[in-house]
Amino acid sequence: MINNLKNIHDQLIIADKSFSSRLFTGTGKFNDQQTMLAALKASRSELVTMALKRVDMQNKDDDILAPLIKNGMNLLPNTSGARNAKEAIYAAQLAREALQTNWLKLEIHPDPKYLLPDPIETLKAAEVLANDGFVILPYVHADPVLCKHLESAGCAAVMPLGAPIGSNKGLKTLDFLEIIIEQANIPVIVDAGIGSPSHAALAMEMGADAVLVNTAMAVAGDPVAMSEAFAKAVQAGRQAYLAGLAGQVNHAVASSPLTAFLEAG
Amino acid sequence: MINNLKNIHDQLIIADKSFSSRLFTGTGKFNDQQTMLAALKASRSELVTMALKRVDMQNKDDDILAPLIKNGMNLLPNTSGARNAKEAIYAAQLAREALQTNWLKLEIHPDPKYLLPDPIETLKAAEVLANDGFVILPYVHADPVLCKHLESAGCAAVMPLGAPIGSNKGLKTLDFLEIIIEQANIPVIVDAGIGSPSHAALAMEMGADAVLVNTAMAVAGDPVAMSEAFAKAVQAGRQAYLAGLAGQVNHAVASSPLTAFLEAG
Amino acid sequence: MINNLKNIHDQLIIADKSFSSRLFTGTGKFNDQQTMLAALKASRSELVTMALKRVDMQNKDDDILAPLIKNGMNLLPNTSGARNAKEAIYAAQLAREALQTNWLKLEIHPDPKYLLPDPIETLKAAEVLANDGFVILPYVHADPVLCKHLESAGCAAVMPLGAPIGSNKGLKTLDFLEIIIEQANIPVIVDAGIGSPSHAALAMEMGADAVLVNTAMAVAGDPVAMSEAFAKAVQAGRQAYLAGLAGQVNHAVASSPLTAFLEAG
Amino acid sequence: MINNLKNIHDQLIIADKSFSSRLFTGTGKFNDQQTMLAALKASRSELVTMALKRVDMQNKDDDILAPLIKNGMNLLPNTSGARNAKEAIYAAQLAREALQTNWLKLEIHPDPKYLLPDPIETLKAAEVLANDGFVILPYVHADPVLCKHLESAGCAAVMPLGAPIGSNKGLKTLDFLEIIIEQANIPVIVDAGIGSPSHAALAMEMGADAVLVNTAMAVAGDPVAMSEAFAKAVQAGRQAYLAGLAGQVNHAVASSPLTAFLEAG
Amino acid sequence: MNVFVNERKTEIPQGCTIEALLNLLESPLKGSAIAVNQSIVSRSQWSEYKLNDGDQISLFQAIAGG
Amino acid sequence: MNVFVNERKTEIPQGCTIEALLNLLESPLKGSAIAVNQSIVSRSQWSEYKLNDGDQISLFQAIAGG
Amino acid sequence: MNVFVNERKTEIPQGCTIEALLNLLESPLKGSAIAVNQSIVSRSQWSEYKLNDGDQISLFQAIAGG
Amino acid sequence: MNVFVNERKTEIPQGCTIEALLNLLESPLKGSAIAVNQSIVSRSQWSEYKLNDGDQISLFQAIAGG
Repeated sequence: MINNLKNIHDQLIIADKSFSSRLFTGTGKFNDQQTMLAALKASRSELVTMALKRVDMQNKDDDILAPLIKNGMNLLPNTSGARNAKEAIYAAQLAREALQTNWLKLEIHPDPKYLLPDPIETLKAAEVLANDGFVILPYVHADPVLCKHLESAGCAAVMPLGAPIGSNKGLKTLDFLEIIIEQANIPVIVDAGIGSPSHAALAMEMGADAVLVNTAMAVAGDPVAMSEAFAKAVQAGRQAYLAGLAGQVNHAVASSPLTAFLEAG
Repeated sequence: MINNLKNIHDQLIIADKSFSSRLFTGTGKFNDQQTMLAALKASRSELVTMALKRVDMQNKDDDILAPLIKNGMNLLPNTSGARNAKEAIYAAQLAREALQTNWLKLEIHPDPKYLLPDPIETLKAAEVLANDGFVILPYVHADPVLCKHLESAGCAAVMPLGAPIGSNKGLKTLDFLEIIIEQANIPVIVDAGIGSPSHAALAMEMGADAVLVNTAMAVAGDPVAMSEAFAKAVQAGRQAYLAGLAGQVNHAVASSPLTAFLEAG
Repeated sequence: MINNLKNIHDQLIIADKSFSSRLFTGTGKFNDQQTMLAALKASRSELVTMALKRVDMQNKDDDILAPLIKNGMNLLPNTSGARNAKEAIYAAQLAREALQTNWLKLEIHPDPKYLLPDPIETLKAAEVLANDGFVILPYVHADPVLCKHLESAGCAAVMPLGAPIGSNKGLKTLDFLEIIIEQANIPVIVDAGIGSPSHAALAMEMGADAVLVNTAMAVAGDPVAMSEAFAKAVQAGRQAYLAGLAGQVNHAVASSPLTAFLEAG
Repeated sequence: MINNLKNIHDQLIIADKSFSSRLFTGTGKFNDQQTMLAALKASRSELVTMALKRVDMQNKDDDILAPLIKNGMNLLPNTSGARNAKEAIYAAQLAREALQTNWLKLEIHPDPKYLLPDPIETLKAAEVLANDGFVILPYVHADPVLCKHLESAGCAAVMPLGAPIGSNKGLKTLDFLEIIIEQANIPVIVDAGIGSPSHAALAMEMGADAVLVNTAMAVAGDPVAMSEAFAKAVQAGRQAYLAGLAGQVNHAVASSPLTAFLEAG
Repeated sequence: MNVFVNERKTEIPQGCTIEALLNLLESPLKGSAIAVNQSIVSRSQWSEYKLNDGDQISLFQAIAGG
Repeated sequence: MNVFVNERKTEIPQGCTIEALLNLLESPLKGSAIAVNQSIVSRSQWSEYKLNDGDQISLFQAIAGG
Repeated sequence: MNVFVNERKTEIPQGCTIEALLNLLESPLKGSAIAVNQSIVSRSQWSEYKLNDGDQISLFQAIAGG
Repeated sequence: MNVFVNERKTEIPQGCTIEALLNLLESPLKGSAIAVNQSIVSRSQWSEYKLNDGDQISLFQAIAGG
């Protein structure tokens, strides 16, 4: 009972928005737009990130916004492709114009091989954009001290990585995510590296406020079913966190009483 | 579509029974019977294990069977407490009489500290009990060769451990569970050590046919909510397995196109 | 001082033999015999395992024994290739005749893909061979209960695996090796899976009495240097075990006093 | 042969200094100065870090420098206690005066609980101090992008952490240390978290140029023996790296030929 | 006459059956198993099986346990 | 007169506004952003903002991306 | 007369011993083991043990192997 | 006259140099660093640098620390 009530009201609040689903998603790498939409619907996600690109006048991409908005999803434009603060700020302003939202996934990765975020440029951009009224969710390395700086800079949440984007390696930064979660006064959203529902569940069990998953859904054999699976796993992990997990012990603890049978005979 | 159809028919068959839920549970360690029943209901489990004990004539335990049967759960008596084949066989025969079922969770653990199963005595007992018409689910170490022996002996499934009973340590035997799953021609049920929904999801993602969870539910802060969480996690893991997980890669793979903004300006 | 004294006398005793080196080796997979000999010398190993084979009358293998014996190494014939107790016993008796030693690495692996040991057949063979006067070192899965059975059967030591032979995966069975080491009254030699000196050091730090390494030396870019490296790592791990490692803590512990400088100014 | 030659010349060069030993150490946490000196000697370390403190006029600490210098160790003053760039710069200048060396272990950790380094303030201080002629070895989180910034700022090496200082947890940042090592053009010294010789060996096997160990030596049961053990492990790991480790495989690879005995009979 | 139920001396009437004993003990039949002098007596025989003086009766019951 | 839309020479009528240009290009207004000679022009000004000969126009659009 | 050494037909003189056979085959005694018709013949008997026509001889030798 | 060494009032003779002060305090020169009123005074100047009444002197020393 109590628990069900608890879950009914277990909303995630970021800035001015409230979310029932703690699974955030992306629009990248799907084979086609129809699959993408079906998968995002199946995920029940309420926040979806997308990129911005100069239009290629020869062959234009089809419009992805309309259907997303129609499905009541909130848009989270990102600055992917930006290699420094200056580019990211420019991208952010364009994104705000294009999508008419001040929400922003701030990502700055100078290195094309591992796409790891730049702590220095990210903080620099965050400080500028926060003053410019953006709701900033920065994608960062799992660096607890950096996360506190970003919190002070006025970010609405932090998005530390579990492993390099698209690697599906899971929570390689677990020991540091725990510290970030312990210290943060803003929501912590684990982003990048989550390759399977069990990874997502683990992040939620640790007390993460949400996870962002894209690649693992998009490249699955059946993206729609996989997105459903992620939705369930995120709920499971969150519910387990709220229900209070027991710790690990180093010896065995019988779950059956040990009764000797022959003597008993 | 296909996937939904697939899931509709995704029944687990063991011997003569068919299961919609791949989460098996136990009755141990709950604070009280009411909590136990509420939790088992929440878990949607269809197979529940219990022990057998000599009745203490002074103070008798209350009857747990009636409510379980009333809830349509199948009973899986276990031989916990048996320290060798002889004791296990005796316990099995008593259990069959008491519960009027030939299903049996065969467990033989001579060592009271870690409660690890005895491969020699377990196989010996399995051979005898199989000839005596039992449907045997043996609890064993994650030993692929032993599992093949038990399969040949006529066991209906194998229940390799993830970690010592009640340790909540998760899938410490992962590398060997993978081999067991690859080689088995009977269902593989991961038992013991599963301490959180993410552990259960991982086992299912690997292709386990089911998991058995007891301690982690019973000792949770809120056992009912935790059981629900496990139910969702097992579904998530199974669905992910069927949907086809992508592998891990060692570099990053962009989920957004990388477009340089300033040049773009 | 004390420590140096301790190390001087830190001999490993198995049956009638005493070893200064806790690194056991094998003769397999080297490119040529000269490299093998140089590597084994560099390893300072005092116990070397080898196989037995029917002679191919067309093209005979060159004699590997003479040089090993010349280098004062003790021979540990193994029963590799045996798929059950009967074959292993036959192989053991042939080996005793061929190498004139009653020492034996008992290995029985029916499965050619993972070469995992058979617990049932291994115990059966051990019981027979112990009565026949063999000094038995059985290669087994990291199964603590099985190891106790083998101890009772009269084995001189147990050789639990870290990971499948030749996989170089390290101590995947760590949690169970710890239990085996805690419970054993005979030496515990970690065999199979040790792929790098750090793996060997870890096994020794845990309290293993010795390790057996072959593949990682034989297939290294420079087998001689690699064997030297393993020798150092085994010494390092053993010395650390004797010197008493401190445990892990979950927070940081300053190794410098924290003095605030500006106030200090 | 080649290998021995290789090792003879395997010197680590940082700025103007060349090191035969790749084990750097610290002076903290030892029970007494005599033990510290004996341990540092046993470690064969050639670079030792120490802190700076305002003198307490009531009870002064004894002079630790003289004996270190007498033992021909190079001094690496650190800025521990500094919580921002300004404090660190001040501490660095004092250290240079006090120890008459421009070498500096730059560490800035605002958070007293986990002592994790501050990426922003560390880079800021590094830029200033590099222009002031310091040879800077910054202690940083295992953040590959930050390490490249520090390299560009003129640091002589980078010292990414394996785990929080004094936690003895080992290489929790392994996946990112690999990237740092792959991308760095300056030496990479793994610092903090190394709790046992096997951890140190692993770091060296991965291609780290050196490791810094303090706590694990100082708090060991026998610090002198433990320091010796670390020295051997670092050599082992380095030698293994140079000798070329083989990769991991997922199946077993027989190290003995598989010959069937009975047919053979 | 007397029998011993899980080591406890219990007086029962002559010709008492197992079923009668269980009723006497107010013990549920469901979920119970019985061994008399070490050997298990199948439920189907409980109504006929007559106990003898001095019989060692073991009474087992299903209980909570993982 | 001519402007350059993402480097591509495009002929437009005198006094053409950004909004007019987008219609000309059959480009959706929704999800688009415009910069003229590097500086972003807010959507609210598109209907008035008149383009000049030789203007460098950057046209951006939202696309799929994680 | 003929014997079979590891399946290979080999002509040997009457009354040939195992030791003589090994010399004949230029096979080292050290590191070798012999079974005649499945049963192992201990090294100590090699000098006396006379082979019979048609004997199946298995010759084993130590080889490299982990 | 009086100066303050790490907050502690200390009487010193007129025209006392840093070097003299350290001798006075029986403090080793090696491994020490000095700041007078926040600014660091390099070792080379210690023998000339004359202290003034009321100077705030900070004396630092190398100590054990990882």
